[in-house]
Amino acid sequence: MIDKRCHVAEALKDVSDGATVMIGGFGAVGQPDFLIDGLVEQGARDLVVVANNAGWSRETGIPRLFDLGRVRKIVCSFPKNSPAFDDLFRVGKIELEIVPQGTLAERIRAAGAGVPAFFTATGVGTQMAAGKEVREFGGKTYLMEEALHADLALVEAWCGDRWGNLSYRGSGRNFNPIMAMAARLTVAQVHETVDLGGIAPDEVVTPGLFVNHVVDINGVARHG
Amino acid sequence: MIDKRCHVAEALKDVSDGATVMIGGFGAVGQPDFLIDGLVEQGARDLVVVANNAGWSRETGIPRLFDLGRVRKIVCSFPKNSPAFDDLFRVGKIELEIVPQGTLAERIRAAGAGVPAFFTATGVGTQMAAGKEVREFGGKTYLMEEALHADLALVEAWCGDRWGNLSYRGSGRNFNPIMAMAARLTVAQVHETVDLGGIAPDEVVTPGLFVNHVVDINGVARHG
Amino acid sequence: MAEAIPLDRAAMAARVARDIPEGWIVNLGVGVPTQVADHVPLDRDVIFHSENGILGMGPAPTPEQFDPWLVNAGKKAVTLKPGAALFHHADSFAMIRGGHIDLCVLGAFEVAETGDLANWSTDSNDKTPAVGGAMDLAVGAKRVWVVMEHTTRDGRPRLVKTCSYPLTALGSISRIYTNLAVIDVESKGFVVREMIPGMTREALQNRTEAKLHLAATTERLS
Amino acid sequence: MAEAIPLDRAAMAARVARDIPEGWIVNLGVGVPTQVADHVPLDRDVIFHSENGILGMGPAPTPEQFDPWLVNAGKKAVTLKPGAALFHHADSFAMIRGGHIDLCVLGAFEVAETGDLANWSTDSNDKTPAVGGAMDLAVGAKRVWVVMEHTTRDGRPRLVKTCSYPLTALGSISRIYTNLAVIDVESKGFVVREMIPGMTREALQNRTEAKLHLAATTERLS
Repeated sequence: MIDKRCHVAEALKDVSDGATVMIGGFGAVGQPDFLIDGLVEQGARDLVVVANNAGWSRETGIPRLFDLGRVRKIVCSFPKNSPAFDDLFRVGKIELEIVPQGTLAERIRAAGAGVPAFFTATGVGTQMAAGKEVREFGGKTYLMEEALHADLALVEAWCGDRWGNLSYRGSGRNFNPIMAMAARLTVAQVHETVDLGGIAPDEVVTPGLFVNHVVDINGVARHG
Repeated sequence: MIDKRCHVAEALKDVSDGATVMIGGFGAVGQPDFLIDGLVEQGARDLVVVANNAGWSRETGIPRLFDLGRVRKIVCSFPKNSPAFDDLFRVGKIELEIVPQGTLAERIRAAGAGVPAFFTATGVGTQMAAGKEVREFGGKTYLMEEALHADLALVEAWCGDRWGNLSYRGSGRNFNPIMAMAARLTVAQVHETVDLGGIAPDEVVTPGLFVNHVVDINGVARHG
Repeated sequence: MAEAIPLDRAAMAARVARDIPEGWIVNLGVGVPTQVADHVPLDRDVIFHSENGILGMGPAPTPEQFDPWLVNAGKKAVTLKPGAALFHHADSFAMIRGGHIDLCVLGAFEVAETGDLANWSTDSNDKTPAVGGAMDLAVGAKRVWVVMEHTTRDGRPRLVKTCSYPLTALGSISRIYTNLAVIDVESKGFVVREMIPGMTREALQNRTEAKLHLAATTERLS
Repeated sequence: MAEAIPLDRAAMAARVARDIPEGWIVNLGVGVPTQVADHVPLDRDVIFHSENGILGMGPAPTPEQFDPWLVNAGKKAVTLKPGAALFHHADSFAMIRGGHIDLCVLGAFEVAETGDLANWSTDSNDKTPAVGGAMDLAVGAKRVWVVMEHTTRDGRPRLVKTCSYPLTALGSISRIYTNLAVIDVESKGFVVREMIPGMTREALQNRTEAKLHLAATTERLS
């Protein structure tokens, strides 16, 4: 029987130092803070974090990884409102790669979809074009952007089942479904575990083949 | 009040001769035959059809366009089991551009997503690579493929509302949601029209901004 | 003539809202642009897009409506209108980059007479650089309008010949709403459509670095 | 020794099914590959993908279960298992191209000892060319197996040095199941893992264009 439900420690046991870790969420919504706390426990260091924001509240989530000195670099579109990040960045203790939000999303999706590179008009004529191939299609100028892969994706969903199917709540999808596609190992935290079929076929947003482990943050003890 | 519901003749009145027309469906499922009949009535000629198959049953749909001599070219992954197409193709009366199914889907999605070109491993070392740019990423070889745009997309959905939101049934999504994104004018035939909110926000597959007109094939008279 | 009274932010947002017709899909940047939604009449069907995956966004929630799992691009709680749809970031930016958004309204530091936009970084070292979705919106939306103060706090013009701050996008702005005027960006440069009562062409030009052209008729901005 | 009896198609499909472990995501091509699903035990959790937008496909429907709006890639009616998911073609081929499918089983005209596959066109002019999803599946799945007759109807080998028909993909096939043998494609070429009872290496080589290598132990194929 396929059963992807497991405890957070089991889900994260093989994460290596130096891993590239995608972390879902936009603002405070859809952040897999339970899994990030698990990553703190697990102990991996020298991480490259890929996330839209550089964390939200200081006590948990990405800022906690920053404060513990676990992050070497962040790839990010909007690292504002994160004092933990600012503290490190101002003293040169963390590397920052700024990526326009849509380019970040498409680079992640491309990695999941087996597309190694694509062209976009975003960033043409700006600092973001530095070092990038520029090319015309139909008389308009575009930049070439490459796929962004990860070793690990930590995502937050609302419901999950033992095949790894996921559904989301509200604006909680954001980067989560595409990050789930782009990593070698995808771990999802869910608020509720349902039986197979509990998410209707039309309502599955992330099909289970993208997900390796499902961690129920309320009912971890439920499965056995 | 935004109200995209209309009669098929109104929806298609501006289609020009020579238009590129995307037509959804995979096998017999998700084919917008009612709209194709409308296009037959409308009279546009010299069309370029983009569709996965070259039609299914002869009496209706794409084969009817073939039999009436309306189609100059078809861009397609699998033009088998279509006697109407075969009859024209064998005597050189229709042009065929064969595209691998996944490349076809991604080229259509790229057009809708503002990506003018992307790289794929599909077709490397085959006839499909003829004339295409070949390039290595991470030691693996890829082809560059360009976005495939259309003047008109005819799609079939199950439910639609006045904003143009669509949901689908069974395997009826197939090419329909991505074609809806890729055309300058998108017309959807639906089996049922619902009030705004009748398709829950989590269950909208094609958000209304991709759709120009919604034609209810059962209850056309319902709106007014 | 009485002294010209600049519009306040609410009036600027209201002025932008007047130009948004029924049926448009609209994305509003953070700050004054977000306030534009409050000035679109309830009976005018305008559909608001938020880049974090919402189409059909409604106003801020009442306490009863509040859902912590539903925020806009500014991370503020919002509601959904009937007919709303939810989707992920790649689909959301496919809408933006693919030209499916009729209008984006952004704030700016500077706009050049060529339509170049600078709105993401002042390049000073004491701030964390952050671009968000501005570059994608600026190149992807069918039209991009800017709403901003006509000058900086210390009186430096924001409508310039060439942007001094790092660019967000080239030639993307077609209209600018300031607290003093409404200005179109055309091939010849800035064209003044409206000015606040009491403002003169000369006084406006004094607050503007690039040359201003007057439209055939310049309306009163209010 | 009794004359070697080739496997029939059901036996070939059953043999492939034995090698599919629990937990794999599997895409089956039309023809014999489709039959593989019928031979996977019901208590073995294998998840079938169909490129037209289904994950978790079940068997053909009973008359009561029949839904005309639910077909597989071969356009045949199917069912959904609990846990199934539906999606569109771009998402479906993202799964394929992105390496998320553990196994694809395809039919073939020819396989070369380098793993090259020819399965979409015999290049004769009396047939309409049609490629479908074969090229995407052949390059995208984590592993691609072929199930086919060992020779053509007129006895011509299908396991060749170099494909004579138009290629589907380069070097993509790792294992071949024929009616006579199971053969791995390794860096040295074809390696015979199993042969049907009564088949000899010499007789099999006579039906094969490229050189056959024997594995350390060659098992009996049944």
